[in-house]
Amino acid sequence: MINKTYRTSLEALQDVKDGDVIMFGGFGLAGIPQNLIRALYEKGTKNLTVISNNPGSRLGDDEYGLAVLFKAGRVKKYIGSYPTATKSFKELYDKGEVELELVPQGTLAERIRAGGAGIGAFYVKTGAGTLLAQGKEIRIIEGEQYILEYPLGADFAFIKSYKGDIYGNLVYRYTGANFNPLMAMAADITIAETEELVDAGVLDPGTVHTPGIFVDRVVKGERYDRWYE
Amino acid sequence: MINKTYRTSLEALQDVKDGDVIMFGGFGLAGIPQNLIRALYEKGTKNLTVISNNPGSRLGDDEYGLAVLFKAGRVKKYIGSYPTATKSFKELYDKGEVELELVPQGTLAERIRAGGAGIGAFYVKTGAGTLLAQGKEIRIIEGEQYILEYPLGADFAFIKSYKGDIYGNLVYRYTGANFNPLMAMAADITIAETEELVDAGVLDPGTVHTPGIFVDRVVKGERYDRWYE
Amino acid sequence: MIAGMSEKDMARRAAQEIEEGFYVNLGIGMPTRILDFIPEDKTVFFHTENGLLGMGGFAKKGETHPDLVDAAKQPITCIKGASFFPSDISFAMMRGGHIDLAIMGAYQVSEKGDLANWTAPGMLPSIGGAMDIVAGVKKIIILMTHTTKDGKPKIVSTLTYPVTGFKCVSMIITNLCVLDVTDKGLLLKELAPGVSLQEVVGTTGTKVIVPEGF
Amino acid sequence: MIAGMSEKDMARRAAQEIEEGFYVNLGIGMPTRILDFIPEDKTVFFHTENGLLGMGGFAKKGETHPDLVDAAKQPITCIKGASFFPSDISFAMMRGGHIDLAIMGAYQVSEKGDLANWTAPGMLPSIGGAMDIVAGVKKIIILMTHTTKDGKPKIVSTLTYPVTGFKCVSMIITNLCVLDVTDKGLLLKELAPGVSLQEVVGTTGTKVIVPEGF
Repeated sequence: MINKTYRTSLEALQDVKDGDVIMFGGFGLAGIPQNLIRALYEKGTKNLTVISNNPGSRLGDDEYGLAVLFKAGRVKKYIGSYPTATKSFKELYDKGEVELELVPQGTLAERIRAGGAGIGAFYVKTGAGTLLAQGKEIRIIEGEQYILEYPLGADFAFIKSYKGDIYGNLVYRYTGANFNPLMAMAADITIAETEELVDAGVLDPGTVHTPGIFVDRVVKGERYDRWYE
Repeated sequence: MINKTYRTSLEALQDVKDGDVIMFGGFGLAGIPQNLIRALYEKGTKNLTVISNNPGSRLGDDEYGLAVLFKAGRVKKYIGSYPTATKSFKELYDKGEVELELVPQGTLAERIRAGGAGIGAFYVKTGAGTLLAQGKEIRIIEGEQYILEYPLGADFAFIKSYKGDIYGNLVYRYTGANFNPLMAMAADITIAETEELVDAGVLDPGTVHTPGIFVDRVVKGERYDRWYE
Repeated sequence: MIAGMSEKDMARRAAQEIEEGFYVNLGIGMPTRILDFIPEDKTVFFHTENGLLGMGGFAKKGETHPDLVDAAKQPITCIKGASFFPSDISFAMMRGGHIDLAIMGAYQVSEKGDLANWTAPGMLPSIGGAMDIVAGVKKIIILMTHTTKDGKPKIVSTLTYPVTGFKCVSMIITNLCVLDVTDKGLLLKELAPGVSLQEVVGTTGTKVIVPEGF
Repeated sequence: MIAGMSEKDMARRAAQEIEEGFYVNLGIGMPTRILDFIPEDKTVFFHTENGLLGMGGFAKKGETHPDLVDAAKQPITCIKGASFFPSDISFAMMRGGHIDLAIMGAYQVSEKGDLANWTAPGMLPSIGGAMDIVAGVKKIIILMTHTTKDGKPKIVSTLTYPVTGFKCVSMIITNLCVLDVTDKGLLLKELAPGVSLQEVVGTTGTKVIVPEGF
């Protein structure tokens, strides 16, 4: 009897350690693993490398999602596409307290997919000739300039689904998928929090977005904040 | 009012011409565009380059699917992973009447996806050091040998779905997806035949497998053969 | 400072470039106002790079969902015939040449159609999807004020801001005019109501080709 | 020719290598017989490269569907908790190192674990997913007869058939014995009932390391 579920978010991530590389699904606040983020904050893990489209989100004067980890000084390096999403990141960056690897959003998605799919490296036109191509290998393919991009991997991926079953099969909702299914493939250990947890056989096999093979642990999220009225 | 539907398979492919490169979805007989294949046979188009996992399928003494095009001498080149699926291909090949580019199945899928996703080229370990790597560029990445693979494109992709709407959104069934969603992305013109044709808004946006942007024409398949008892 | 078109008028003008059945990506900010000027009977599929084709308008209070947002993280709705997908597929649509049109803002555009719209010297850089868009979308239209707030030209001979993409812009719509980017340079296509040719030429940092009739 | 284990016994022996919760790809032919020897209470996810995790058994007459087949194009069923996906994701599972175990046939295996199982000199070549499997699956077990039909060794010092992959095989199960592929060479692990050490050594085309106790 296989059952990948954990009782609490904190138990699900008990073996995360200082210095780990962690991918976090989500775009803005859509599809972020908010319970795993809270649990990781409680646990106090530090010196993290965070891979995520944005380092948290700002709504009005408040910051949500990953911002809590940055503000608490737990992150030494951030890899993503949209660091200006929060003021807290900018403050740390200006003080030289966090390292930044800026990656175009589509290249970020593709590098993560490559990490999960056994692609050794790939060429894209995105960014060719710009500041973001500095130090990258160039190749001319059919008369156009491409740059070489390498895969991204991680010790853990923290992802979020709408529905999940005990085998780790996941279904996302609306724009909640975004980077989640890619990160599920790319990390050594993938932990999925899910709004609804169901038994094997409840999800229609044809509508599963992330097959359970890519998911090591599943936990029913303790609390789901809604940020919009 | 956008409506991508055509009245018949023959009308949907009226502008295919001799010498075109055509991708055909399907694995074995699952998910093959059987009505488009029949219509293309009727139309008489020749000198085709066919990209498909297998050049038709053999069940008992009979051959189905793409075999009809090969037998009629319409194909000058075949790119795929499993040419031994039919006797008719072997006969043509032995007589030197068809050219073969043999591609490992996973590399075939990835090259087609690359063609649709704007990836200029990519590295995989698959086939490194074997006969299928002959003439291919080698790169050592983290101590392991990879070979460089280029994208595949086509003039047309002929694909098959279970359900499709008038905008070209498609849903596949069981193992009927296989190469279909990838080919939809990779060809200049994608024609989808579908078992059931529905109006816009009938399909749940969260269960659409191929977004309509990748599909230019949709036709309700005239006849669906079932090959198994 | 010369007024020319309002933001609303600029959005209305840009909306005219959107054809029936187009797949369109709208940048954050002013371009999202274009949504208000698409006629009800015109089918257009708006793409948001976070994973939706068929964005509707913004969601009303009480009808928002935290998992349904646009690229600017605003709560939105979706139309009949929409579809959701993960980020790799969303960017395959852009980089792979499937999106018909993107309409974005800019810091600078050069006479060759080079674009600078992702960062400025001294800023914390963010890139989002801007470079992916210019790497593959079939047509790029820039919607921006003709000059900076302090009256400096944003349309220039050579970019001084960091480049997003080279030779990627097809058309520029500003409060003063509409310009086509051609092999020969920037071609004046329309003047905004009440704006003179001299005003356009005087506030453009490079040569403008003026056809007969202006 | 020495009989040793029947095909059924070989499949039963191979089934023992499959652990609870494993994601497993079975090659066409003899390996599919392993399905018959997985206990009801053991959860195993069988992968078919045409896009299914959680293959059940073969479909009965009247319960087949043309869109539900395995990699050998046979009509099949699926288990509770199965999932379907396109070919790129299916091969990402293999090449990306997510499948725990693949059990395949072979023409030849070398003492280093090099594998030849895709084509033979003079044959029309077909490759299917064989090279993708050996490029990424965590563990490869070969299930085959110890010798060719005319008694020639299939386990050799160096392959003479075209290579599928290098140093990729971990274990060989034949009708005569079970061998582990180690850094030092092929290590005898088990003899089939009624088979002598001399029979194994005499029909193997390279050195077999025989631990004490045999």
